[in-house]
Amino acid sequence: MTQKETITENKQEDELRIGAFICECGINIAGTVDCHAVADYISTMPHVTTAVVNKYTCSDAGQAEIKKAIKDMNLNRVLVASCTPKTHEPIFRACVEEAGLNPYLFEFVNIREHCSWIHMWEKEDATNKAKELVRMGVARAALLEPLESSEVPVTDAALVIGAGVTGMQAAMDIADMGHKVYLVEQGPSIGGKMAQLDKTFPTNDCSICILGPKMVEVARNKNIEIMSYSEIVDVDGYVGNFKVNVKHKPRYLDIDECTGCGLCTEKCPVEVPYTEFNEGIGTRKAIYTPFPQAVPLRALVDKSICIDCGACIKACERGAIDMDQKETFSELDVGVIVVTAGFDVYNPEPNNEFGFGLYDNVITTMEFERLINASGPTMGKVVRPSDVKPPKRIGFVQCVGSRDKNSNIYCSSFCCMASLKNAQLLKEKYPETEVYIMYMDMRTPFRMYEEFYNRARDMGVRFIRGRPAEVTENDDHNIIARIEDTLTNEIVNLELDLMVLSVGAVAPESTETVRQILKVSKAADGFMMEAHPKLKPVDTTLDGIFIGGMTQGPKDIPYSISQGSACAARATRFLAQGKALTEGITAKVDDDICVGCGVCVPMCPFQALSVEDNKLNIITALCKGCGTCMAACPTGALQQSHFKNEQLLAQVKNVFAYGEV
Amino acid sequence: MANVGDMVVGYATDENVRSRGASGGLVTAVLAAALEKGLVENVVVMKHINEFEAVPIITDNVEEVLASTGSLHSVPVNLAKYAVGRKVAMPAKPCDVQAVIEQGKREMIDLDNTYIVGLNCGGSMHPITTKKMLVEMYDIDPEDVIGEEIEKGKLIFKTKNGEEKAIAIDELEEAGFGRRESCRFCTLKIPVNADLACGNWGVIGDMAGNATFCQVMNEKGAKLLENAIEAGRIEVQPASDKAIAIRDKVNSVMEDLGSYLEKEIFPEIPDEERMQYYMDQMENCIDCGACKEVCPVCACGEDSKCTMFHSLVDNYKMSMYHLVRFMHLSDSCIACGQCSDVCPSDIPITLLQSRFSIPSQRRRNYQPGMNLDTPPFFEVMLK
Amino acid sequence: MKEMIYQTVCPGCNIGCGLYIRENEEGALTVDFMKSSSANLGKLCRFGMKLPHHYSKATSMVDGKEADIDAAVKAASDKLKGTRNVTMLAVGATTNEEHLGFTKIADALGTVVNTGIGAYEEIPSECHPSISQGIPLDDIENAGRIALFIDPYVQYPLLVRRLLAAKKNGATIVSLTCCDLNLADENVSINPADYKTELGLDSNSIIITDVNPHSDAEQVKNLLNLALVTGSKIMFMKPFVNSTGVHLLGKSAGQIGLHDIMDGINDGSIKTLVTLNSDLLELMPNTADAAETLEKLDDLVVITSIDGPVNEMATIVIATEPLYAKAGSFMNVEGQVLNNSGESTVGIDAMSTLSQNLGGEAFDFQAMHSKMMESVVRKFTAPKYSELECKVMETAAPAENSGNLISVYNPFMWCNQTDDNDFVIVNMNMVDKLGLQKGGMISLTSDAGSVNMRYTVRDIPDGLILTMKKLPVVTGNTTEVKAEAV
Amino acid sequence: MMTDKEWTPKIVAFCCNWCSYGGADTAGMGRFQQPASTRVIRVMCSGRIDPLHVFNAFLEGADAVLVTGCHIGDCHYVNGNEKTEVRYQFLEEMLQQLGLEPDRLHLNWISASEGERFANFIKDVTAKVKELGPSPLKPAGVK
Repeated sequence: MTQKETITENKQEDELRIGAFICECGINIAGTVDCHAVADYISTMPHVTTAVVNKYTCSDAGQAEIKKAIKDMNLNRVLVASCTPKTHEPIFRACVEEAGLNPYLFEFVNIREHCSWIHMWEKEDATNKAKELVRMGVARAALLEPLESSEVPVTDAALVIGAGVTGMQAAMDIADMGHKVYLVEQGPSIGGKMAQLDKTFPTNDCSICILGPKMVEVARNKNIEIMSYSEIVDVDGYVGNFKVNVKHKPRYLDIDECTGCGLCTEKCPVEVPYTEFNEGIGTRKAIYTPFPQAVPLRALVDKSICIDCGACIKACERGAIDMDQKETFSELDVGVIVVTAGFDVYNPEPNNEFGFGLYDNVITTMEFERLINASGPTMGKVVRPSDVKPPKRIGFVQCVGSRDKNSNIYCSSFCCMASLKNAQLLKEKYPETEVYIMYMDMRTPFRMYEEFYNRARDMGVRFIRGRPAEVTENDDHNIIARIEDTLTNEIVNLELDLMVLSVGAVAPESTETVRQILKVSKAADGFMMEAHPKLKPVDTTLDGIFIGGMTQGPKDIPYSISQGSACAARATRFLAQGKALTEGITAKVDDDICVGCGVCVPMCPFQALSVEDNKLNIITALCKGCGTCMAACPTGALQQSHFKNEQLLAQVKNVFAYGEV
Repeated sequence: MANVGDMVVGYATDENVRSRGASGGLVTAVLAAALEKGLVENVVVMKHINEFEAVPIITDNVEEVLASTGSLHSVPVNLAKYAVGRKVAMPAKPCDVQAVIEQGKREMIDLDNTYIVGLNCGGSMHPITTKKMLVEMYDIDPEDVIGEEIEKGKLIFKTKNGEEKAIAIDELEEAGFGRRESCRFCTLKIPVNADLACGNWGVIGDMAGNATFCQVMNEKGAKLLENAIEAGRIEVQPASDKAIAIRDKVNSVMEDLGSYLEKEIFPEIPDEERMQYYMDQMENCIDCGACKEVCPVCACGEDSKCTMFHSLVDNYKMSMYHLVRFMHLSDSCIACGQCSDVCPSDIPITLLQSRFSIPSQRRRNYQPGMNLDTPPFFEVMLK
Repeated sequence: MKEMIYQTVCPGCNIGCGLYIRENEEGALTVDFMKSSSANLGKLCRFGMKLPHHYSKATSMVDGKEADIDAAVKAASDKLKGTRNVTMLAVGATTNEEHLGFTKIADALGTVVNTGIGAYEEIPSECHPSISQGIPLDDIENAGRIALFIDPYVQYPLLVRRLLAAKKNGATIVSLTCCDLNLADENVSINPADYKTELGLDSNSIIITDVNPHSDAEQVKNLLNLALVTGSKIMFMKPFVNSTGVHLLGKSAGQIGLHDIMDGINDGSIKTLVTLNSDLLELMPNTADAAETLEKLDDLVVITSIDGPVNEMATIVIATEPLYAKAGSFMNVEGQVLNNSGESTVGIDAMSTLSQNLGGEAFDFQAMHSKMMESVVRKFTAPKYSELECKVMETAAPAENSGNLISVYNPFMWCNQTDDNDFVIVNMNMVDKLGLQKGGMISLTSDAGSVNMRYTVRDIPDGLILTMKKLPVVTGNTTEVKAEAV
Repeated sequence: MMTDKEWTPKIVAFCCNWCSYGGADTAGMGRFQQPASTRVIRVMCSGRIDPLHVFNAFLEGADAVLVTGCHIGDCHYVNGNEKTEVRYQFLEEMLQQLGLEPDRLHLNWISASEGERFANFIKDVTAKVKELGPSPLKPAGVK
């Protein structure tokens, strides 16, 4: 007869035994709340095995009492009513864990900050409230479930996207710590924007002279594999286990055979302005090496202009050229990803800001850098575009594309210093030149920067506080800038031979693709978003993905390099440990209830959810346990462990009772 | 060649289908052709049981499609749920289409592979109300009815002995009969959200009663129509400007009436009386769950948030189940009236739900079930 | 397999709600609405909506081992052949046709089919038709005054809308149930002796009550008398889908009720029991007691479509097709004959074989159906209230409520089907008195044992506890229990 | 028994772990005195707060319910609070249509440093709800 058994109430397989520890916190709590009354009240609740009052529950003695009670009374849930979980939850979780209890079977009730300290003059009310708070806690404790944080193995390799100075730094640091690095660069050479610059502030070192050796060092590092002229196509997976698909664009020559000797370039009959590196000043051939210090120093063919004459093929002694080369792909397995994808300079042309695009003698900082650069197209001779004559009056306009509601609201941070540097270089090279800087505010924080500013003043650079309201050109192609000097309230009509727009930084379209592939979030300014502006400046909300340098927002070289190193340090934590811990409090789905409607999927900011075959798939390693998806789930199949609906509703229900407490 | 935007008038080529089906049997023929030519694996049709009862069946049999019933105004079933998980072609009232699209948003129906032949709808009636109405208003034995039709605001019944009797719908509704409440305030009369929008509005001259007006709403519609023409199942000709104008006219009259009735059906309730109003309306709920089961836009299974946290043991002043449902459906309720139909306590759930969902939807300029571009929950994109 | 769609009737009570059962390719069942069904307009109650859970498929068994249906019929024939004193029970949970078939077996065994409602025995047979068949459901909506002796919300939920409609049409509803009813205009508690004077009933009134295997005959008589003296109409609801059919089809003479059957088994006068879709473990208030009693039988032959608990105790189980798939008809409380669209005759054919093996008639579905049409439909062509034909009866006072725990019978309870009814109902005074904790448990102890239950608070008379679920502490319609906080 | 004492409403406050719960802590550390009306329920992110929880709080007897989280832009889970805001709008519209007084439901962003703001918020709501009296949804007998 089975019938007889089934009618007797089924016994709970594991009887709940809750131990409640009420902390007096000296008089912090006990001065207001009658802790013994709370303990007495709560001991009448179902499943409460013991309810005791401690002077200081968090003290060694208090913790020892908890541990002893767990062992002696076989407690399987522990509740502490004391201060705030924000500071003390880790302590008590560790305490119960030491006594052999799963740390998630611990429940914390705040009767100090949330009770005794805020109802100091209403002792009766405070005591009643404390009773209720503990009652809510007991109800929740009864429904707690043990949880495990899980570990995932980490592939011992890193991917660094973008080989500018930040990416190079990150790659070298990771490599020097003994880990494999794939350094992927979309251009034909590593080096980034810094390779284009002439000198660097505030020391006026030659940019390529300090960068060049670093580039060679990167190339020589055995742990770094450079993938130049390559792009990220797809990234799948999660911390420790990313699968990356990299596209290698064809250079139309065998990179192992090419020596970068330049014979092919000499023979090539096609010549076009060199926009990629020289900002359109000077020319390059259809087959060319990016620049003399390029790493790798290899040629590449610009198929879009090549006329297939075959001159280069004949010229190449090593037979390296292969006009039928196709793009290839690599599949990389990496544990962490560092994104240092850089920036673009602001383009004032679409709106012809300050006459840019209308008048030849209005140029950008980047063009100026190439003009004044000794290895640039003019061999460092500053000439103006209209007549290739040396300009005698040069003006710099600050904040072009920065701090402007019509373009970008943010400050690009490096442009003040860049113009100061360029002004100084002019004054050094051509002391007779009149140099003006037209500005809103000069921003010169950090070591030696303000001094650098003062030096420029001392050298005779003239500062006008104001930006041109109107820019015109006269018959000599001189630029007439009409400015109100807001310090003197005078309207000045400044005649310049050359005007340099100090353009700011913007997030480039090419990094937007990378951002979307990685699903890193974007800040309002268009740059990639860090996990926390102060505490996690190079982390992203996605575990195992880090951002550094200009990718995260405008900054100068020292700051960028620091971030490169910071990324390396943050990323290497995972590589060095060989494992990543995932959050214990995560989303769980009940497959029997889930219908696969997909409403939750777009809720997750961490891309942890997807629907496959009408069922929800959760990548636990990506889940941060915020719980937003559960609130959206119409079926209730999705639950957040440790904050399950039942657990939260148990608290809600126990706010209320029949009769007084 | 059929193109998106085409408006044609057509009928089935098969004599039998033409005479059996309503308005020239075009819809039946299009569905049959879709099945025949392998455009779909199954067709959802209403299997005729009697004048007041038909049951939705899913069939791969062309004969069954051809034998299916035409439009029955007194069989108010929503077909969306029957299309879940299958590749079907189906006839659909505007609210059927809305529900199908809402199910599509919830990944329950693969809309790329579901072909929807929309039917104009001026409203439907509850079969039992209709029977009662026949006895009380028409003096006709329900058993004698062999057909019905709505024309020029009148509801016409045909009997076995060839008689016809017409009464104005206004008059019927005044007497408490006529269309279901949710149909009265509905303003989606032409299924512009379907692949094809078919109906007899705009069929004029000697074609009247023997052909169907059909508008191609999208590529799938074009495919459906073309397929039926190629299969030799239908013949079509372009609709005349006059026909198009008449169709628009009928539609706008119906829409206006719906908007007018909405004001009548939803009188303002003062703030301080509303809570009591809702409590009174829901106090007879017996927790059967039929309103959820029948709901054509709800994609949940038997266990869902509305049921899991609702318990008979609670003695709440309002039902947790209904509150969660009101909330969950406030973006997606299409006011099809199914829940009111099946409520064993005659709670006008559709009306209650609409008091929440209509303002919410209007405020966001959103109508559920119109296209896939708008999300299932406002939660995500409609910010 | 293609999806099958069956037009059928809900087995939850004798309102006879029409519905569709859809059986998909994998055999999973869903309920669909049949809006043209006049008894319910396609609407269903909680039980109706949960029918897929109710339809568990039975397996034929012989002596505890699985067998095919032919073997089971053969075994049953062997067991029953020549056996004297066979008692047969069919409460009305299957079709008219199967019931008639079962009656043929009874004929062959020289006995009658008991329908289990003991109250019938004590009431003059001329009253039986009026107890069996109620009034047309539409008529409820036009009554002037309605006296309710049942809780429609819990017991017969599809009456709720009828009562609400009546109210809308101006009726006054008086509830004499133990729970305050939302829809009642008056919730009263009146001594049966004062019904006549206090209730204000007349010929435009309807008394709605129910009769079931546990009903107190005196109360039935009282209410019949009340109807007779006031001219009010009376409607007896019943818990089984074909209660009306079996009472109109069967012979009332010589019938005994469920309790008599159990007594008979206990005192050894009944040794062999044959049941048709009637599970005594589910039907009796205390399952454990019932099981103990049934153990005493020599032979228990169960013919059923449901995989009920009694099947495990049976000597032989003859498993028939599920109710919705059967060819056959039912008669609902208003006397409407409702047909299944199913065409299966497995059950009838099995019974025919059994009857034949026992020396009785062979028959087929068509024969039984025609017989049903002749004997029933001819008399009751359309639902119509038949006036009471009996005289006012002598009555004793109905048995006093002997206990404080009251079972509110409902479809889930009759089928012992799980529902969200795992709690008892008390009032606020009891909560205060016992010091019950919100969300906590109440402990109930009777002679039959002890149980801890969740509870909810409603407006009910002081001291009472209601249960809508079968509890192991229950011994009858009411049980004296000791209640305490846990 | 507190029969002759002034009635104090019961308010259920859902607080996110990172900001508003911290705000409540800070209120305590600053000893910003408040009426003993509020019971805080901690969730990791305001995005976890389901309308279901709010309904349940009202049906159980809450005189007011507070939904609180980090300021927009400060969410520790990128944008959980933005989703809270959208859900809240629906919830607010619904409860208003239901006839519940608007003062019984509040959404507020409170950072972990805004202790005084938290305390003032509790004071304000408590005062408003005191004027309204017990919630019409409060079940009989519930304290």
